Amino acid sequence: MHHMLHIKNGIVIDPKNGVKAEKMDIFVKDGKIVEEGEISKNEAKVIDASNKLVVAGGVDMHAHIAGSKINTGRTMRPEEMRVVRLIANKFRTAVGRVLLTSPAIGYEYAKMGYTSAFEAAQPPIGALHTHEELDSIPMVDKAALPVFGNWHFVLKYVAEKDMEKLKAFIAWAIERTKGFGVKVVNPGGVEAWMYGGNVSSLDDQVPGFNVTPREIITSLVKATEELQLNHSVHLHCNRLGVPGNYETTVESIKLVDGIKNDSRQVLHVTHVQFNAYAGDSWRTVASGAEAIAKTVNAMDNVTIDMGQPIFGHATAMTGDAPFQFTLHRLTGSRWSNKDSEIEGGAGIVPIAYLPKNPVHALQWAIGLELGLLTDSDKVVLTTDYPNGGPFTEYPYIMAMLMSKKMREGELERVSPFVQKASNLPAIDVEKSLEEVIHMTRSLPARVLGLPNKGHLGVGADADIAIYDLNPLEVDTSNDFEKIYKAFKTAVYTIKDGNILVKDGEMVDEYWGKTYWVDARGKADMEAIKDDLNEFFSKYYTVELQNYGVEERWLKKPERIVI
Amino acid sequence: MAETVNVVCTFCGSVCDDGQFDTEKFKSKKLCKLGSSKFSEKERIKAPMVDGKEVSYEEAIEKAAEILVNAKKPLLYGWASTVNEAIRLGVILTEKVGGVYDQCASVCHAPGTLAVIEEGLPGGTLGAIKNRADVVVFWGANPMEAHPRHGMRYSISAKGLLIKDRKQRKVIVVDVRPTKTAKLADEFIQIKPGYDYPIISALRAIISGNADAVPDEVGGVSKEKLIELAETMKNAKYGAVLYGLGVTQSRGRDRNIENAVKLIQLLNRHTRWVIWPMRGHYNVVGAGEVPAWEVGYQYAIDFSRGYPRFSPAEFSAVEVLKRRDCDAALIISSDPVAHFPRAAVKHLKEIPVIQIDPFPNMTTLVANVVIPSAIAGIEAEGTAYRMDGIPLRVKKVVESKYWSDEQILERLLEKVEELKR
Amino acid sequence: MRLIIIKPKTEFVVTVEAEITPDLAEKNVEEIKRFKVYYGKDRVELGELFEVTKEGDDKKLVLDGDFSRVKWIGCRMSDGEIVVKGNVGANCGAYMAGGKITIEGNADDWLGAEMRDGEIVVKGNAGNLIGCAYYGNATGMSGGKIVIEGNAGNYIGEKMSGGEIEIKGNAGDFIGTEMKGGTIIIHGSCGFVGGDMKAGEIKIGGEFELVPTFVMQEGTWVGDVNVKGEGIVRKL
Amino acid sequence: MTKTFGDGMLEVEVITGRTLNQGATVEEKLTEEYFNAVNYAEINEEDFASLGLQEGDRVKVKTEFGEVVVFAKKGEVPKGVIFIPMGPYANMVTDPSTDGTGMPQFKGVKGTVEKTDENVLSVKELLEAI
Repeated sequence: MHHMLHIKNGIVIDPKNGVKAEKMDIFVKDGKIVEEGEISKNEAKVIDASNKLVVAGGVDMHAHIAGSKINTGRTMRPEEMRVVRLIANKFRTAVGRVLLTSPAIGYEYAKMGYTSAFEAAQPPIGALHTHEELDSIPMVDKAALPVFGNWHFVLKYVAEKDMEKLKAFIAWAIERTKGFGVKVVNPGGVEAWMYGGNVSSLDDQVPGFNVTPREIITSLVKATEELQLNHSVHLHCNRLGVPGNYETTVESIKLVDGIKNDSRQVLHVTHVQFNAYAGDSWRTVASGAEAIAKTVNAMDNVTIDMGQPIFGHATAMTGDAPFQFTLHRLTGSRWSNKDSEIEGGAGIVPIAYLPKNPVHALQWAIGLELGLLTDSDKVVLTTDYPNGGPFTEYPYIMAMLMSKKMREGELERVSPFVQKASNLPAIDVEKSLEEVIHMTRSLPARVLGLPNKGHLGVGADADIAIYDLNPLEVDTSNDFEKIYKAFKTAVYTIKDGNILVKDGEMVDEYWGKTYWVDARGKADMEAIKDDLNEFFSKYYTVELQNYGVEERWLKKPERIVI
Repeated sequence: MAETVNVVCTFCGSVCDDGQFDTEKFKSKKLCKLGSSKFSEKERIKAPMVDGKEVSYEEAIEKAAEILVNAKKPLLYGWASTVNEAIRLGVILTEKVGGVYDQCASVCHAPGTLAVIEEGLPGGTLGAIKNRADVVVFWGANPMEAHPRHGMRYSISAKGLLIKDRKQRKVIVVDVRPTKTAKLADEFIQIKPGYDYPIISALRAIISGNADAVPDEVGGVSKEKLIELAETMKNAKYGAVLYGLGVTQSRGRDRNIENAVKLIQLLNRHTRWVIWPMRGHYNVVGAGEVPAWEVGYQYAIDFSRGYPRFSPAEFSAVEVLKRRDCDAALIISSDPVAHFPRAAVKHLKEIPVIQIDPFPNMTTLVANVVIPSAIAGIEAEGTAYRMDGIPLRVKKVVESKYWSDEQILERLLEKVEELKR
Repeated sequence: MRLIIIKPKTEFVVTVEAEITPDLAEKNVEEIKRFKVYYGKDRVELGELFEVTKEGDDKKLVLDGDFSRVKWIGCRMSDGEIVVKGNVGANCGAYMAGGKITIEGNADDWLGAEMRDGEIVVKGNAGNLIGCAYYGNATGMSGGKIVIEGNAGNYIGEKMSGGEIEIKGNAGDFIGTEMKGGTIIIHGSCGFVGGDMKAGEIKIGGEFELVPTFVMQEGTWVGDVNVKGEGIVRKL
Repeated sequence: MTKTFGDGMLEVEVITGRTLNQGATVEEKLTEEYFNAVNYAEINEEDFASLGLQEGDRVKVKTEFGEVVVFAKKGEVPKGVIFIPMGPYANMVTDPSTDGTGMPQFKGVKGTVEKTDENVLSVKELLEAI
C-alpha cells in the first residue's frame, strides 16, 4: 500500500474544476488529492497515465445494491446467480448475471472505475439488514436513503402541518437508520396499497389520513431544506409505470418552483424514464420525455436521473408495492411483496427488456431521450439497477449519449414502434466526453451533497479512475466501440489512494466508508418523544429502544454532522 | 448488584424483544416457557475437547482447521441459532474449504424457499399483520407450542391500527389434528394428512369462478366448507396465511407452498392477502439471508468448484449425509444427531465431526472436536432476523469465559488460511 | 477403434462430478485420462480415478461398474452413445441434445433434466425430478425420450414442453406439474397428477390422484382449470 | 381406515412436530427432562383402547425405515395417526428420503404400532442403536 501517488502525464477531465482534457499530473497523499509540494517525489509511487484519460471515480447515486429487496431478488432467482464471474482464490467468489452478490457488486463497480454507490431505498425497520449488506460490499464508499413517503409519522405530521415535528422526525429517522437523506416512493400510494389500492393523482386522499401526495412531497421538501440535509428529497414519483404518468411527473417537479438552495437542487426526481409515459394505454403509449426535460431545463432547482433500461434481464424492485403487483399481473411472473409495519412496502418482480417488444423498446428510447434532452448539469446517468438492468452497462449509455451514429445502429435492431412513439430517432444531440464525465461523477456528487467526491481538486478524496482513452484524439461520435470498451474496465481504479484495479484486473480488496447524516442538532428532538412512545407501543412489534442501528455495529461509519 | 435489563429472546422465530432479565438471579420475566428456558442456567460444555480430552481453544481450533482443510468435501451445517456475524464467517469458511453450506431450514422451512423460487413471496411484516389482518389462517402451524407469544404479540389477539379487538379478527386453523392453536381459533378445519395441495387447488378454482370443477369432497373437507372458506378469504380486508411445518414437512412440501402462493396471488386481485412462514429458530432467517447476499443462495450450497452451486436435491445436509457425500462435518448451534433421520445420522457417526455449541447435545456424543461457545443473546451480541426478516440486535448482558461463535469462527478462518498457504 | 471403456478404480469417498460425453471417443487414451473431473474440492484427472481402455469403432462410452457416485454423466451430449453397466448418479443426461444413454442399473435424481433431444433408457429404477427444469428455470424437458423400465420417484416432467417420458412401473407424487407440452406415460400407479398443467398429455395405467381441478370431457380429463389449461389426463 | 392386525397391531401414519416441552428442553438434550419430552407417542383414544394400552405402557413403532420403543399416551389425534414429538425417537422411524427437495418426510410416514414389553432406550442407547 502506497500512501503517496504521482499520476503522471494523464489527460485530465475534471468538470467541477473546469479542467477540460488537459495534460496534467495528479498527486495523492493519505487518501486525498494534494498539491504537488505535499508529496516527496522519491517516495511516491508513479503511475504513468500518458495518453490516458484521468477522471474522478464514478459515483452511482441511485442503485438497489443492499437490503431485503435485492436479497429477496437473489433468493427468488437462482437462475440469475448461476453466472460465475470469479472463482474463490485471492478474492471472494463472485456470481450473478444482473443480480449480483455483495462481493460481486463491489468488484464490478471497481473494475468499471466507480468508487461510490448509494442504496436508493432503505426500508427503515430493515435498516440494519441494509447496512449488513453494505458492509459486505468491498471496494466502494456507500450510503443508504431511508424511505419516508408512506411512513405514518410523516403522514400524521403532514396532516397536522407540524413542520417542527416533521423535521425532528426526519432527523431522528435518519440517525436511527444511519441513513443519508430523504427518499420518497409513491407518496401515499403505498399506504393505499394496504387497502388494495393506489393513488392516481397528486390530489388523491391517502386512506386513513387527511393528506394528499402533493402535501407529502411539498412538506418533506420544506423540512429537508430547513434541516439543510446534504441531499435533497429524492423522489420516486406517483403513478410509476402507467401510461400518461409524465403529466404527474411534470406536476411533481413544479411543486418546488421558487424553493432555493445555493449549493444544490431542492428536488431530485429519480429513474424518470419509468415516469415519462404519454398516452392513455399500452397501445397508445408514447414518450413524455420531452415535456419533462423542458420542465427540468426551465427550472434551476431540480435534477433527475435516467433509469435507463438495458436490453436483457433485469429485476424490478421498488418500494412502490402497488406498481410491483401491477407488473406481476401484467407479466405473470413471480412476485414478492413486503408490507412493512406502518412504514410502507416494497415488491420484487423479474423482468426482461426485449428489443423487439414495442413497450420495452420505447422505455429504452425514453431513457435516452431524457439523457439527451435534459441539460447535462441536471441529469445523472443511472439504470436504477437492477430495475432497468445492470450498472455494468453504464459505458453503453455513455457511448450512446455521445454518438448519434451508435444510436442509429441500435435503432435498427429495436421495435419500429419507437419511430413513431418517441423522438429519439430525430434527436441530433451528442453529449461531449466532458458532459458524460460530469453526469457520472461531479454531478451525482453535487446532487448528493458530497463536496469531496466526483472531482480531482485539492482536498478531494483520492478516488480516481484512469481509462485507456485519449480525449484529445478520440472521436466520440464515431469511436463508440472504443469508448464503450475503455469505460468497461479501468486501467486503474484508485480508492482513497489505494490501487484496487490495474489493467482491468483487481489487485487489492478494500473496504470503503458508509456515510450517514446526523441532523439532530437542527431540530427539537424532544418534540416527537411522546409520539414515538405512543406509535411504538401501539403499532410496532419491536421496542423503541431496540429500533435502529448503532454506529459501532458498522464496519467503517462516517458521520456527517450538520 | 442485581440488575434487570431488556433482552431480545434468542429462542424461536418470534424474537420477542421485550424480555426482562435479572442478570444476578439468571432469570427472565415476560418471556414464554421457551424463552424462559433459554434464559435459565443449564449444563454447559465445560471446555474445548479433542477426542474427549480437554484442550485450549487454540488447540481445538487448530485441530478443527486441520480436519476441514484435509477433507475432500466437508459439510458445514447448523447456523440457525447463531448471529449473522458468525454466519457470514461461516459462509466464507465454507467457500475457503470448498465444502457444503447448509442450515437448519433444510429440515424446516426450506421448501418455502423453493416455493419463493417458483412464485415469489407476497408477504408482510408481523406488524402489518397485527395492525391490519382481519382474517388470519394458520395452515399446518401451531404457534401455541412452537411460538407461544406469537398470537399475543402479532397475530391472534394482537391489537393495532385497524384491529382494536380480538373480535375484529377471524382466526382459522387448518391442520390434521386439533392442536392447541386450533382451540383458540374461531374455526378449525381438519384435513386429511397429505392433502394440502389438492385443497389449495380447489380453493383457487372456487375463487376464480371454477367451483363447478371441484368434486364434493377434497382431502377430507366438504365442498361447502371449501366454498365457505373461499368466501371468507375473498371478503377479508387484509388476510394472512401463516404456514408451518405441517405443510413443509409433509407430502407435497414445497409444492404445497407454491400452490398457496398462487392462491395469495389470486386473492390479491380481489383484496389484500399476504402469506408468511412461521420460521422456527430465532435466526434461521439470517442463516439464509446472509449466504444469499454473500454467495447468492440461501442453503444447500456446494463450493467444491470454488464457486457456489445450489441444489437441495444434492447438497442439503440430509441428502449429503444419506449419500455419504461428505468426509467431515462442522456442526454449529444445532443437533442433527437428534433431529435428522437415522440414515443421515449413521454417516455422522463415521466421519470426523467438529461441534461448536454452548450446550452438550446428542451431536456432542459423536463429535471429535467440541468447541463450547457463548450463548448469543445472553453472553454474546450480534444481529438476528425475526421470522419476518426484521433485523434485531441480540444483546450481551452477562460476561462469560466462553468465546463467541464469531470469535471462534474468525480464529478458525485464520487457521484455515494459514494451513492452506 | 473408438469405443471407450471406463471403470472406477476404487470406491469413492465422496461423489465425483464427471461431465463425460461420447465426444471423448474422439481423443486418444492418454488424452482421455487427462480429462478433468471434480472429486470433492480437488480437480483431478479422469485417469486417476478410472481405468480407461479403448477398443471397437463406435462413438460410444461403456461405463463399467458402479457409477452411482458419479454425477453429470452425458450432460450436454449431442450424439453418440453411453452405456452404463451399473447404477448412475444425479444429473445424468442433463441438457442432453442428442444421442443415447442406456443405464442398466438405477438412475439418481435429475435424469434428463432440461433435455432437448436424444434418448435415455433406464433398465432399473429412477429417482426424482426426471425431465424437470432446474431451479428458477421456466422449462423442463423439451424433446427426446426417457424410458424407465422400473419405478420412478416424485416430480416427473415438471414444466416439460415436449418429448416423452415413459415409466413402465410406478411413479411417485406430482406428475406433470405445470406441464406445457409433451407426453408422460405411466404404466403403473402414481400419486398427484396434473397440478397447474397447461398442455400436453399424461396417460396412466394404474391408480392415481388427479388434482381436483380437471373437468371430464369426452372420456378424458382436461385441465388444470386454475391455469385455463388444456392438458389431457387419461387412462392408458 | 385403521387396520387391526392379529395380535393388537395397528397400521398408522406417524407424524412428528414441535411441542412446548420439547422446545423448553431442547438445549438440555442429555437430561431426564428432554428424555421425557420426546420419548412418547400420542395415540387416538379409540386406537389406544383397541391396542389394550394403559397410561405408562410402551409401544413399538415400526416403519420401513426403522423401529423404536416409546411410551404410549392418549392424545387428540385422528384415528390411525400417531404423533411423536420431533427428536431422536421420532427420527428412528421417519422417512429419510427427500424426494429431491432436501426435506425428509417427517410427517405422514406409514407404519405400525403395537404394545411391547421392551424398554424405552435412553438417548445414548438410542445413538448406539443407529
